[in-house]
Amino acid sequence: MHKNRFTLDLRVPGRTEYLSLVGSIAECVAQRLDHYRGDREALAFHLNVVVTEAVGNAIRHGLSEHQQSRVRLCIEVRGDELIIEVHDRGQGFDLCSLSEACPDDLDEGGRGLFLMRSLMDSVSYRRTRAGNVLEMRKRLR
Amino acid sequence: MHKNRFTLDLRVPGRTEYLSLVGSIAECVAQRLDHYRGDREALAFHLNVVVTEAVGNAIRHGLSEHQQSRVRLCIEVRGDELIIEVHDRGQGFDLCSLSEACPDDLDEGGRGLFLMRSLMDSVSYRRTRAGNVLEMRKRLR
Amino acid sequence: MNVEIDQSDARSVLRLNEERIDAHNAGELKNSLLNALEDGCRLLIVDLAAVHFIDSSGLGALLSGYKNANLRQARFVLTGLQARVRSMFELTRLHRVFEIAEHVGDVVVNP
Amino acid sequence: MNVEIDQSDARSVLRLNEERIDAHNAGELKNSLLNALEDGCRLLIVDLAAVHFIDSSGLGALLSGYKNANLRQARFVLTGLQARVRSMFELTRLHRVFEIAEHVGDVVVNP
Ligand SMILES: Nc1ncnc2c1ncn2[C@@H]1O[C@H](COP(=O)(O)OP(=O)(O)O)[C@@H](O)[C@H]1O
Ligand SMILES: Nc1ncnc2c1ncn2[C@@H]1O[C@H](COP(=O)(O)OP(=O)(O)O)[C@@H](O)[C@H]1O
Repeated sequence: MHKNRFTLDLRVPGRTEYLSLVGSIAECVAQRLDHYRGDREALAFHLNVVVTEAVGNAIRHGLSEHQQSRVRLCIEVRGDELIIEVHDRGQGFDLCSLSEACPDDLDEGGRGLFLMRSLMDSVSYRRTRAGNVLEMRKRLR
Repeated sequence: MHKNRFTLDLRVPGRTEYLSLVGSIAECVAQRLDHYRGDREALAFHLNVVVTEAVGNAIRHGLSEHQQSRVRLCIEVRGDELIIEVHDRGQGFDLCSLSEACPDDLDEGGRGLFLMRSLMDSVSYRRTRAGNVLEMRKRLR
Repeated sequence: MNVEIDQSDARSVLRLNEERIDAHNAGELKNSLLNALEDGCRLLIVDLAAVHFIDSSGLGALLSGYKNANLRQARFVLTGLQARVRSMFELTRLHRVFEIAEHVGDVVVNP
Repeated sequence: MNVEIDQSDARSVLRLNEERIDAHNAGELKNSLLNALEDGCRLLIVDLAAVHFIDSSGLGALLSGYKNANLRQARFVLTGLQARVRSMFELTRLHRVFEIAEHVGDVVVNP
Protein backbone atom coordinates (compact mmCIF):
# COMPACT_ATOMS: atom_id res chain seq x y z
CA MET A 1 0.00 0.00 0.00
CA HIS A 2 1.27 3.45 -0.89
CA LYS A 3 3.40 4.87 1.84
CA ASN A 4 1.68 8.05 2.76
CA ARG A 5 -1.85 8.08 1.41
CA PHE A 6 -4.83 5.93 1.93
CA THR A 7 -8.56 6.61 2.05
CA LEU A 8 -11.56 4.42 2.39
CA ASP A 9 -15.11 5.66 2.52
CA LEU A 10 -17.67 3.11 3.61
CA ARG A 11 -21.43 3.23 4.16
CA VAL A 12 -23.29 0.43 5.84
CA PRO A 13 -26.83 0.19 7.20
CA GLY A 14 -27.10 1.40 10.79
CA ARG A 15 -27.63 -2.01 12.30
CA THR A 16 -25.51 -3.74 14.88
CA GLU A 17 -25.13 -6.86 12.72
CA TYR A 18 -22.68 -4.82 10.63
CA LEU A 19 -20.33 -4.17 13.52
CA SER A 20 -18.30 -7.31 12.99
CA LEU A 21 -17.87 -6.44 9.32
CA VAL A 22 -16.70 -2.87 9.91
CA GLY A 23 -14.43 -4.16 12.66
CA SER A 24 -12.80 -6.65 10.35
CA ILE A 25 -12.48 -4.10 7.58
CA ALA A 26 -10.57 -1.91 10.03
CA GLU A 27 -8.33 -4.90 10.78
CA CYS A 28 -7.75 -5.41 7.05
CA VAL A 29 -6.63 -1.81 6.73
CA ALA A 30 -4.13 -2.17 9.57
CA GLN A 31 -2.75 -5.41 8.12
CA ARG A 32 -2.08 -3.57 4.87
CA LEU A 33 -0.13 -0.66 6.36
CA ASP A 34 3.11 -2.09 5.04
CA HIS A 35 5.19 0.77 6.34
CA TYR A 36 3.99 0.64 9.92
CA ARG A 37 6.89 -0.38 12.12
CA GLY A 38 4.97 -1.16 15.30
CA ASP A 39 3.05 -4.29 16.22
CA ARG A 40 0.61 -4.63 13.35
CA GLU A 41 -1.47 -7.32 15.09
CA ALA A 42 -2.01 -5.03 18.06
CA LEU A 43 -2.85 -2.08 15.81
CA ALA A 44 -5.36 -4.23 13.90
CA PHE A 45 -7.03 -5.27 17.15
CA HIS A 46 -7.15 -1.70 18.46
CA LEU A 47 -8.67 -0.39 15.24
CA ASN A 48 -11.27 -3.15 15.41
CA VAL A 49 -12.12 -2.00 18.94
CA VAL A 50 -12.36 1.74 18.27
CA VAL A 51 -14.31 1.31 15.03
CA THR A 52 -16.70 -1.11 16.72
CA GLU A 53 -17.22 1.33 19.60
CA ALA A 54 -17.63 4.41 17.41
CA VAL A 55 -19.94 2.79 14.85
CA GLY A 56 -21.85 1.13 17.70
CA ASN A 57 -22.44 4.57 19.24
CA ALA A 58 -23.50 6.01 15.90
CA ILE A 59 -26.07 3.21 15.63
CA ARG A 60 -27.28 3.35 19.25
CA HIS A 61 -27.27 7.07 19.81
CA GLY A 62 -26.83 8.73 16.44
CA LEU A 63 -29.53 7.56 14.07
CA SER A 64 -32.15 10.05 12.98
CA GLU A 65 -35.59 8.84 12.04
CA HIS A 66 -35.82 11.09 9.03
CA GLN A 67 -32.67 10.01 7.30
CA GLN A 68 -31.95 6.73 5.72
CA SER A 69 -30.32 4.93 8.57
CA ARG A 70 -26.83 4.43 7.23
CA VAL A 71 -23.57 4.97 8.98
CA ARG A 72 -20.58 6.38 7.18
CA LEU A 73 -17.07 5.37 8.15
CA CYS A 74 -13.96 6.92 6.65
CA ILE A 75 -10.48 5.65 7.28
CA GLU A 76 -7.60 7.70 6.04
CA VAL A 77 -3.84 7.65 6.30
CA ARG A 78 -2.07 10.95 5.69
CA GLY A 79 1.65 10.82 6.15
CA ASP A 80 2.16 9.07 9.46
CA GLU A 81 -1.28 9.93 10.74
CA LEU A 82 -4.27 7.61 10.77
CA ILE A 83 -7.64 9.34 10.84
CA ILE A 84 -10.94 7.58 11.42
CA GLU A 85 -14.24 9.42 11.02
CA VAL A 86 -17.67 8.13 11.91
CA HIS A 87 -20.57 10.26 10.71
CA ASP A 88 -23.96 10.28 12.32
CA ARG A 89 -27.18 12.22 11.78
CA GLY A 90 -28.58 12.19 15.28
CA GLN A 91 -28.93 14.89 17.92
CA GLY A 92 -25.26 14.82 18.70
CA PHE A 93 -23.75 15.25 22.16
CA ASP A 94 -21.12 17.24 23.97
CA LEU A 95 -17.98 15.17 24.13
CA CYS A 96 -16.21 17.70 26.39
CA SER A 97 -18.82 17.29 29.08
CA LEU A 98 -17.99 13.59 29.39
CA SER A 99 -15.38 12.72 31.96
CA GLU A 100 -12.16 11.31 30.54
CA ALA A 101 -11.82 9.00 33.50
CA CYS A 102 -12.57 5.31 33.43
CA PRO A 103 -16.18 4.78 34.51
CA ASP A 104 -16.90 3.39 37.94
CA ASP A 105 -16.21 -0.29 38.32
CA LEU A 106 -19.83 -1.30 38.35
CA ASP A 107 -21.25 0.99 35.65
CA GLU A 108 -22.48 -1.13 32.79
CA GLY A 109 -22.05 1.55 30.15
CA GLY A 110 -19.79 4.44 29.32
CA ARG A 111 -16.60 2.58 28.41
CA GLY A 112 -16.78 3.17 24.66
CA LEU A 113 -15.33 6.65 24.62
CA PHE A 114 -12.88 5.74 27.34
CA LEU A 115 -11.55 2.96 25.10
CA MET A 116 -11.37 5.23 22.05
CA ARG A 117 -9.45 7.80 24.07
CA SER A 118 -7.13 5.16 25.49
CA LEU A 119 -6.30 3.54 22.17
CA MET A 120 -6.10 6.62 19.94
CA ASP A 121 -4.09 9.82 20.34
CA SER A 122 -7.08 12.12 20.08
CA VAL A 123 -10.85 11.94 19.85
CA SER A 124 -13.12 14.82 18.91
CA TYR A 125 -16.77 15.25 18.01
CA ARG A 126 -18.11 18.09 15.95
CA ARG A 127 -21.53 19.04 14.65
CA THR A 128 -21.72 20.24 11.08
CA ARG A 129 -24.69 21.19 8.99
CA ALA A 130 -24.50 17.87 7.20
CA GLY A 131 -24.43 15.88 10.46
CA ASN A 132 -22.05 15.00 13.23
CA VAL A 133 -18.55 13.63 12.93
CA LEU A 134 -16.59 11.71 15.50
CA GLU A 135 -12.92 11.93 14.59
CA MET A 136 -10.14 9.81 16.02
CA ARG A 137 -6.47 10.25 15.20
CA LYS A 138 -3.43 8.18 15.83
CA ARG A 139 0.19 8.76 14.91
CA LEU A 140 1.66 5.69 13.24
CA ARG A 141 5.20 5.30 14.41
CA MET B 1 -25.53 -11.33 9.79
CA HIS B 2 -29.17 -10.84 8.96
CA LYS B 3 -30.45 -13.61 6.74
CA ASN B 4 -31.78 -11.77 3.77
CA ARG B 5 -30.37 -8.27 3.66
CA PHE B 6 -26.97 -6.84 3.44
CA THR B 7 -25.52 -3.78 1.76
CA LEU B 8 -22.10 -2.26 1.67
CA ASP B 9 -21.16 0.83 -0.28
CA LEU B 10 -17.45 1.49 -0.56
CA ARG B 11 -15.40 4.16 -2.29
CA VAL B 12 -11.67 3.89 -2.66
CA PRO B 13 -9.18 5.84 -4.75
CA GLY B 14 -8.78 4.44 -8.25
CA ARG B 15 -5.30 3.05 -7.73
CA THR B 16 -4.22 -0.54 -8.03
CA GLU B 17 -2.69 -0.57 -4.56
CA TYR B 18 -6.27 -0.75 -3.26
CA LEU B 19 -7.05 -4.00 -5.05
CA SER B 20 -5.84 -6.21 -2.24
CA LEU B 21 -7.95 -4.29 0.25
CA VAL B 22 -11.17 -4.47 -1.79
CA GLY B 23 -10.45 -8.14 -2.43
CA SER B 24 -10.11 -8.89 1.25
CA ILE B 25 -13.20 -6.86 2.09
CA ALA B 26 -15.11 -9.06 -0.37
CA GLU B 27 -13.69 -12.10 1.44
CA CYS B 28 -14.83 -10.67 4.79
CA VAL B 29 -18.35 -10.32 3.42
CA ALA B 30 -18.44 -13.94 2.27
CA GLN B 31 -17.10 -15.16 5.61
CA ARG B 32 -19.99 -13.40 7.31
CA LEU B 33 -22.79 -14.90 5.22
CA ASP B 34 -23.82 -17.14 8.11
CA HIS B 35 -26.71 -18.64 6.20
CA TYR B 36 -24.78 -19.71 3.14
CA ARG B 37 -24.77 -23.48 2.98
CA GLY B 38 -22.10 -23.94 0.33
CA ASP B 39 -18.33 -23.84 0.69
CA ARG B 40 -17.73 -20.44 2.29
CA GLU B 41 -13.96 -20.56 1.73
CA ALA B 42 -14.48 -21.10 -1.99
CA LEU B 43 -17.08 -18.34 -2.16
CA ALA B 44 -14.72 -15.96 -0.35
CA PHE B 45 -11.95 -16.71 -2.82
CA HIS B 46 -14.24 -16.29 -5.82
CA LEU B 47 -15.55 -12.96 -4.58
CA ASN B 48 -11.98 -11.82 -4.05
CA VAL B 49 -11.24 -12.75 -7.69
CA VAL B 50 -14.27 -11.11 -9.29
CA VAL B 51 -13.99 -7.94 -7.23
CA THR B 52 -10.27 -7.69 -7.99
CA GLU B 53 -10.96 -8.13 -11.70
CA ALA B 54 -13.88 -5.72 -11.84
CA VAL B 55 -12.25 -2.99 -9.77
CA GLY B 56 -9.01 -3.53 -11.67
CA ASN B 57 -10.88 -2.91 -14.94
CA ALA B 58 -12.56 0.18 -13.53
CA ILE B 59 -9.11 1.51 -12.63
CA ARG B 60 -7.38 0.52 -15.87
CA HIS B 61 -10.11 1.29 -18.36
CA GLY B 62 -12.76 3.27 -16.56
CA LEU B 63 -11.23 6.35 -15.01
CA SER B 64 -12.18 9.72 -16.39
CA GLU B 65 -9.73 12.57 -16.23
CA HIS B 66 -12.34 15.08 -15.20
CA GLN B 67 -13.74 13.26 -12.21
CA GLN B 68 -12.07 12.59 -8.95
CA SER B 69 -10.59 9.21 -9.60
CA ARG B 70 -12.47 7.07 -7.13
CA VAL B 71 -14.04 3.72 -7.67
CA ARG B 72 -17.30 2.76 -6.06
CA LEU B 73 -18.02 -0.81 -5.09
CA CYS B 74 -21.38 -1.97 -3.75
CA ILE B 75 -22.00 -5.43 -2.40
CA GLU B 76 -25.54 -6.40 -1.61
CA VAL B 77 -27.38 -9.50 -0.53
CA ARG B 78 -31.10 -9.59 -1.30
CA GLY B 79 -32.81 -12.80 -0.35
CA ASP B 80 -30.59 -15.52 -1.73
CA GLU B 81 -29.01 -13.29 -4.33
CA LEU B 82 -25.63 -11.62 -4.08
CA ILE B 83 -25.18 -8.51 -6.22
CA ILE B 84 -21.88 -6.76 -6.79
CA GLU B 85 -21.72 -3.43 -8.59
CA VAL B 86 -18.61 -1.60 -9.70
CA HIS B 87 -19.16 1.95 -10.91
CA ASP B 88 -16.85 3.75 -13.27
CA ARG B 89 -16.86 7.12 -15.00
CA GLY B 90 -14.95 6.30 -18.12
CA GLN B 91 -15.97 5.90 -21.76
CA GLY B 92 -17.61 2.59 -21.11
CA PHE B 93 -17.58 -0.36 -23.49
CA ASP B 94 -19.92 -2.84 -25.07
CA LEU B 95 -19.89 -6.00 -23.03
CA CYS B 96 -22.04 -7.88 -25.55
CA SER B 97 -19.45 -7.43 -28.27
CA LEU B 98 -16.88 -9.33 -26.20
CA SER B 99 -16.74 -13.05 -26.82
CA GLU B 100 -17.79 -15.22 -23.88
CA ALA B 101 -15.17 -17.77 -24.78
CA CYS B 102 -11.92 -18.23 -22.95
CA PRO B 103 -9.23 -16.12 -24.68
CA ASP B 104 -6.63 -17.85 -26.79
CA ASP B 105 -3.97 -19.67 -24.85
CA LEU B 106 -1.26 -17.14 -25.52
CA ASP B 107 -3.22 -13.88 -25.18
CA GLU B 108 -1.86 -11.97 -22.23
CA GLY B 109 -5.08 -10.09 -21.51
CA GLY B 110 -8.79 -10.54 -21.72
CA ARG B 111 -9.32 -13.10 -18.96
CA GLY B 112 -10.95 -10.73 -16.45
CA LEU B 113 -14.45 -10.82 -17.85
CA PHE B 114 -14.11 -14.50 -18.63
CA LEU B 115 -13.38 -15.14 -14.94
CA MET B 116 -16.26 -12.93 -13.78
CA ARG B 117 -18.62 -14.80 -16.10
CA SER B 118 -17.29 -18.16 -14.98
CA LEU B 119 -17.56 -17.47 -11.26
CA MET B 120 -20.82 -15.51 -11.17
CA ASP B 121 -24.24 -16.36 -12.59
CA SER B 122 -24.57 -13.19 -14.64
CA VAL B 123 -22.51 -10.16 -15.60
CA SER B 124 -23.91 -7.03 -17.22
CA TYR B 125 -22.61 -3.55 -17.98
CA ARG B 126 -24.84 -0.54 -18.43
CA ARG B 127 -24.21 3.13 -19.08
CA THR B 128 -26.25 5.58 -17.07
CA ARG B 129 -26.12 9.34 -16.96
CA ALA B 130 -24.24 9.19 -13.69
CA GLY B 131 -21.64 6.78 -15.07
CA ASN B 132 -21.27 3.12 -15.93
CA VAL B 133 -22.12 0.14 -13.79
CA LEU B 134 -20.78 -3.36 -14.07
CA GLU B 135 -23.18 -5.67 -12.25
CA MET B 136 -22.50 -9.25 -11.28
CA ARG B 137 -25.03 -11.54 -9.67
CA LYS B 138 -24.81 -14.90 -8.01
CA ARG B 139 -27.47 -17.04 -6.43
CA LEU B 140 -26.39 -18.19 -2.98
CA ARG B 141 -27.57 -21.73 -2.50
CA MET C 1 -26.44 -16.32 20.72
CA ASN C 2 -24.95 -19.75 20.90
CA VAL C 3 -24.47 -20.72 24.56
CA GLU C 4 -24.11 -24.14 26.11
CA ILE C 5 -25.05 -24.64 29.73
CA ASP C 6 -23.71 -27.46 31.82
CA GLN C 7 -25.49 -27.57 35.17
CA SER C 8 -24.68 -29.64 38.23
CA ASP C 9 -25.61 -29.14 41.89
CA ALA C 10 -22.41 -27.36 42.69
CA ARG C 11 -22.05 -25.06 39.72
CA SER C 12 -23.30 -24.01 36.30
CA VAL C 13 -20.91 -23.52 33.41
CA LEU C 14 -22.09 -21.24 30.64
CA ARG C 15 -19.95 -21.73 27.55
CA LEU C 16 -20.15 -18.88 25.07
CA ASN C 17 -19.85 -20.29 21.57
CA GLU C 18 -19.46 -16.94 19.86
CA GLU C 19 -16.28 -15.56 18.37
CA ARG C 20 -17.33 -12.03 18.93
CA ILE C 21 -19.36 -10.21 21.58
CA ASP C 22 -20.42 -6.70 20.63
CA ALA C 23 -23.50 -4.50 20.71
CA HIS C 24 -25.18 -6.95 18.35
CA ASN C 25 -25.34 -9.83 20.81
CA ALA C 26 -24.50 -8.28 24.20
CA GLY C 27 -28.21 -7.98 25.07
CA GLU C 28 -28.69 -11.68 24.49
CA LEU C 29 -25.63 -12.46 26.57
CA LYS C 30 -27.05 -10.39 29.41
CA ASN C 31 -30.32 -12.34 29.23
CA SER C 32 -28.56 -15.70 29.11
CA LEU C 33 -26.62 -14.77 32.25
CA LEU C 34 -29.75 -13.63 34.08
CA ASN C 35 -31.60 -16.81 33.10
CA ALA C 36 -28.76 -18.97 34.36
CA LEU C 37 -28.75 -17.08 37.69
CA GLU C 38 -32.52 -17.24 38.01
CA ASP C 39 -32.22 -21.00 37.89
CA GLY C 40 -30.79 -20.57 41.36
CA CYS C 41 -27.19 -21.61 40.82
CA ARG C 42 -24.65 -20.76 43.55
CA LEU C 43 -21.65 -20.58 41.26
CA LEU C 44 -21.82 -19.46 37.65
CA ILE C 45 -18.71 -19.99 35.54
CA VAL C 46 -18.75 -18.13 32.24
CA ASP C 47 -16.28 -19.71 29.84
CA LEU C 48 -15.04 -17.26 27.20
CA ALA C 49 -12.57 -19.66 25.58
CA ALA C 50 -14.25 -19.34 22.17
CA VAL C 51 -14.41 -15.53 22.27
CA HIS C 52 -11.81 -13.66 20.18
CA PHE C 53 -13.26 -10.20 20.58
CA ILE C 54 -15.37 -8.32 23.11
CA ASP C 55 -16.40 -4.68 23.07
CA SER C 56 -17.61 -2.37 25.83
CA SER C 57 -21.19 -3.55 25.57
CA GLY C 58 -20.02 -7.14 26.01
CA LEU C 59 -18.10 -6.09 29.12
CA GLY C 60 -21.27 -4.31 30.28
CA ALA C 61 -23.30 -7.51 29.85
CA LEU C 62 -20.79 -9.45 31.95
CA LEU C 63 -20.91 -6.71 34.62
CA SER C 64 -24.68 -6.97 34.68
CA GLY C 65 -24.36 -10.73 35.31
CA TYR C 66 -21.76 -10.11 37.98
CA LYS C 67 -23.95 -7.61 39.83
CA ASN C 68 -26.98 -9.85 39.60
CA ALA C 69 -24.97 -12.74 41.00
CA ASN C 70 -23.84 -10.52 43.90
CA LEU C 71 -27.43 -9.63 44.71
CA ARG C 72 -28.26 -13.32 44.88
CA GLN C 73 -25.06 -14.10 46.78
CA ALA C 74 -23.94 -16.36 43.99
CA ARG C 75 -20.34 -16.53 42.81
CA PHE C 76 -19.53 -15.38 39.27
CA VAL C 77 -16.28 -16.51 37.62
CA LEU C 78 -14.86 -15.88 34.15
CA THR C 79 -12.57 -18.42 32.47
CA GLY C 80 -10.74 -18.95 29.19
CA LEU C 81 -9.85 -15.33 28.38
CA GLN C 82 -7.84 -15.06 25.17
CA ALA C 83 -5.10 -12.44 25.02
CA ARG C 84 -7.17 -9.84 23.16
CA VAL C 85 -10.13 -10.35 25.47
CA ARG C 86 -7.94 -10.16 28.55
CA SER C 87 -6.45 -6.88 27.31
CA MET C 88 -9.96 -5.39 27.15
CA PHE C 89 -10.45 -6.19 30.84
CA GLU C 90 -7.10 -4.64 31.62
CA LEU C 91 -7.71 -1.48 29.59
CA THR C 92 -10.97 -0.90 31.46
CA ARG C 93 -9.51 -2.17 34.76
CA LEU C 94 -12.33 -4.69 35.04
CA HIS C 95 -9.81 -7.48 35.69
CA ARG C 96 -9.78 -6.17 39.26
CA VAL C 97 -13.56 -6.47 39.53
CA PHE C 98 -14.16 -9.97 38.19
CA GLU C 99 -12.94 -13.23 39.56
CA ILE C 100 -10.96 -14.70 36.65
CA ALA C 101 -9.50 -18.21 36.36
CA GLU C 102 -7.58 -19.80 33.52
CA HIS C 103 -9.66 -22.93 32.95
CA VAL C 104 -13.05 -24.11 34.12
CA GLY C 105 -11.26 -26.95 35.92
CA ASP C 106 -9.20 -24.43 37.92
CA VAL C 107 -12.25 -23.08 39.74
CA VAL C 108 -12.34 -24.62 43.21
CA VAL C 109 -16.00 -25.24 43.87
CA ASN C 110 -16.24 -24.71 47.62
CA PRO C 111 -13.42 -22.43 48.56
CA MET D 1 8.04 -6.68 -5.92
CA ASN D 2 10.03 -8.94 -3.70
CA VAL D 3 11.77 -11.60 -5.80
CA GLU D 4 14.77 -13.73 -5.02
CA ILE D 5 16.88 -15.12 -7.81
CA ASP D 6 19.06 -18.15 -7.43
CA GLN D 7 21.21 -18.62 -10.51
CA SER D 8 23.41 -21.54 -11.48
CA ASP D 9 24.75 -22.68 -14.86
CA ALA D 10 21.94 -25.10 -15.39
CA ARG D 11 18.95 -23.06 -14.26
CA SER D 12 17.65 -19.91 -12.62
CA VAL D 13 15.06 -20.07 -9.89
CA LEU D 14 12.96 -16.95 -9.39
CA ARG D 15 11.18 -17.10 -6.05
CA LEU D 16 8.22 -14.74 -5.79
CA ASN D 17 8.01 -13.48 -2.22
CA GLU D 18 4.61 -11.87 -2.62
CA GLU D 19 1.36 -13.16 -1.18
CA ARG D 20 -0.66 -11.59 -3.89
CA ILE D 21 -0.14 -10.91 -7.60
CA ASP D 22 -2.64 -8.54 -9.14
CA ALA D 23 -2.73 -5.51 -11.42
CA HIS D 24 -0.70 -3.63 -8.82
CA ASN D 25 2.46 -5.69 -9.19
CA ALA D 26 1.92 -7.75 -12.37
CA GLY D 27 3.90 -5.24 -14.43
CA GLU D 28 6.88 -5.62 -12.12
CA LEU D 29 6.57 -9.39 -12.26
CA LYS D 30 6.66 -9.21 -16.05
CA ASN D 31 9.84 -7.13 -15.93
CA SER D 32 11.50 -9.43 -13.42
CA LEU D 33 10.81 -12.39 -15.69
CA LEU D 34 12.16 -10.60 -18.75
CA ASN D 35 15.29 -9.57 -16.87
CA ALA D 36 15.90 -13.11 -15.72
CA LEU D 37 15.52 -14.37 -19.28
CA GLU D 38 17.75 -11.66 -20.70
CA ASP D 39 20.50 -12.92 -18.46
CA GLY D 40 20.55 -15.84 -20.88
CA CYS D 41 19.31 -18.67 -18.70
CA ARG D 42 18.26 -21.89 -20.43
CA LEU D 43 15.75 -22.95 -17.78
CA LEU D 44 13.76 -20.50 -15.67
CA ILE D 45 11.84 -21.95 -12.73
CA VAL D 46 9.29 -19.54 -11.22
CA ASP D 47 8.44 -20.64 -7.71
CA LEU D 48 5.00 -19.44 -6.61
CA ALA D 49 5.01 -21.20 -3.21
CA ALA D 50 4.52 -17.91 -1.33
CA VAL D 51 1.66 -16.74 -3.56
CA HIS D 52 -1.88 -17.08 -2.12
CA PHE D 53 -3.67 -15.15 -4.81
CA ILE D 54 -3.20 -14.34 -8.48
CA ASP D 55 -5.53 -12.44 -10.80
CA SER D 56 -5.78 -12.32 -14.58
CA SER D 57 -3.06 -9.72 -14.90
CA GLY D 58 -0.72 -11.94 -12.89
CA LEU D 59 -1.51 -14.82 -15.23
CA GLY D 60 -0.85 -12.45 -18.14
CA ALA D 61 2.58 -11.55 -16.73
CA LEU D 62 3.48 -15.25 -16.44
CA LEU D 63 2.29 -15.80 -20.02
CA SER D 64 4.48 -12.97 -21.19
CA GLY D 65 7.47 -14.65 -19.50
CA TYR D 66 6.52 -17.98 -21.04
CA LYS D 67 6.30 -16.54 -24.53
CA ASN D 68 9.58 -14.69 -24.13
CA ALA D 69 11.25 -17.90 -22.96
CA ASN D 70 9.88 -19.71 -26.02
CA LEU D 71 11.35 -17.07 -28.32
CA ARG D 72 14.73 -17.61 -26.70
CA GLN D 73 14.31 -21.38 -26.70
CA ALA D 74 14.55 -21.40 -22.93
CA ARG D 75 12.39 -23.62 -20.74
CA PHE D 76 9.91 -21.98 -18.39
CA VAL D 77 8.52 -23.95 -15.43
CA LEU D 78 6.14 -22.98 -12.62
CA THR D 79 6.36 -24.62 -9.19
CA GLY D 80 4.71 -24.41 -5.78
CA LEU D 81 1.14 -23.60 -6.85
CA GLN D 82 -1.19 -23.35 -3.85
CA ALA D 83 -4.75 -24.65 -4.27
CA ARG D 84 -6.29 -21.25 -4.98
CA VAL D 85 -3.57 -20.33 -7.44
CA ARG D 86 -3.84 -23.68 -9.21
CA SER D 87 -7.60 -23.21 -9.55
CA MET D 88 -6.99 -19.93 -11.39
CA PHE D 89 -4.87 -21.79 -13.95
CA GLU D 90 -7.58 -24.40 -14.30
CA LEU D 91 -10.41 -21.89 -14.68
CA THR D 92 -8.53 -20.18 -17.50
CA ARG D 93 -7.20 -23.51 -18.87
CA LEU D 94 -3.66 -22.18 -18.61
CA HIS D 95 -2.57 -25.32 -16.76
CA ARG D 96 -2.43 -26.91 -20.22
CA VAL D 97 -0.11 -24.19 -21.50
CA PHE D 98 2.48 -24.00 -18.75
CA GLU D 99 4.86 -26.67 -17.61
CA ILE D 100 4.01 -27.06 -13.92
CA ALA D 101 5.87 -29.07 -11.27
CA GLU D 102 5.18 -29.48 -7.60
CA HIS D 103 8.53 -28.46 -6.13
CA VAL D 104 11.62 -26.79 -7.50
CA GLY D 105 13.49 -30.01 -6.74
CA ASP D 106 11.12 -31.99 -8.97
CA VAL D 107 12.26 -30.19 -12.11
CA VAL D 108 14.68 -32.46 -13.95
CA VAL D 109 17.31 -30.16 -15.35
CA ASN D 110 18.30 -31.89 -18.58
CA PRO D 111 15.27 -33.86 -19.61
N1 LIG E 1 -22.78 9.35 18.14
C1 LIG E 1 -23.34 9.75 19.30
N2 LIG E 1 -24.49 10.51 19.28
C2 LIG E 1 -25.07 10.91 20.42
N3 LIG E 1 -24.60 10.62 21.65
C3 LIG E 1 -23.48 9.88 21.75
C4 LIG E 1 -22.79 9.41 20.59
N4 LIG E 1 -21.71 8.70 21.00
C5 LIG E 1 -21.72 8.75 22.34
N5 LIG E 1 -22.77 9.46 22.82
C6 LIG E 1 -23.10 9.75 24.22
O1 LIG E 1 -21.94 9.53 25.01
C7 LIG E 1 -22.20 8.59 26.03
C8 LIG E 1 -20.97 7.78 26.34
O2 LIG E 1 -20.65 6.94 25.24
P1 LIG E 1 -19.80 5.63 25.48
O3 LIG E 1 -18.62 5.97 26.29
O4 LIG E 1 -19.52 5.01 24.14
O5 LIG E 1 -20.71 4.67 26.35
P2 LIG E 1 -22.14 4.02 26.09
O6 LIG E 1 -22.46 4.10 24.63
O7 LIG E 1 -21.94 2.63 26.58
O8 LIG E 1 -23.09 4.81 26.95
C9 LIG E 1 -23.38 7.78 25.52
O9 LIG E 1 -24.13 7.21 26.56
C10 LIG E 1 -24.18 8.83 24.75
O10 LIG E 1 -24.97 9.57 25.62
N1 LIG F 1 -14.82 -0.67 -16.83
C1 LIG F 1 -14.45 -0.73 -18.12
N2 LIG F 1 -14.45 0.38 -18.89
C2 LIG F 1 -14.09 0.34 -20.20
N3 LIG F 1 -13.70 -0.78 -20.81
C3 LIG F 1 -13.67 -1.93 -20.11
C4 LIG F 1 -14.04 -1.98 -18.74
N4 LIG F 1 -13.93 -3.25 -18.31
C5 LIG F 1 -13.51 -3.97 -19.37
N5 LIG F 1 -13.35 -3.19 -20.46
C6 LIG F 1 -12.95 -3.61 -21.81
O1 LIG F 1 -13.11 -5.01 -21.93
C7 LIG F 1 -11.89 -5.65 -22.29
C8 LIG F 1 -11.81 -7.03 -21.65
O2 LIG F 1 -11.66 -6.91 -20.25
P1 LIG F 1 -11.01 -8.09 -19.42
O3 LIG F 1 -11.64 -9.39 -19.85
O4 LIG F 1 -11.13 -7.77 -17.99
O5 LIG F 1 -9.50 -8.16 -19.88
P2 LIG F 1 -8.32 -7.07 -19.81
O6 LIG F 1 -8.72 -6.00 -18.84
O7 LIG F 1 -7.18 -7.91 -19.36
O8 LIG F 1 -8.16 -6.59 -21.21
C9 LIG F 1 -10.81 -4.68 -21.85
O9 LIG F 1 -9.63 -4.82 -22.55
C10 LIG F 1 -11.47 -3.33 -22.08
O10 LIG F 1 -11.36 -2.95 -23.42
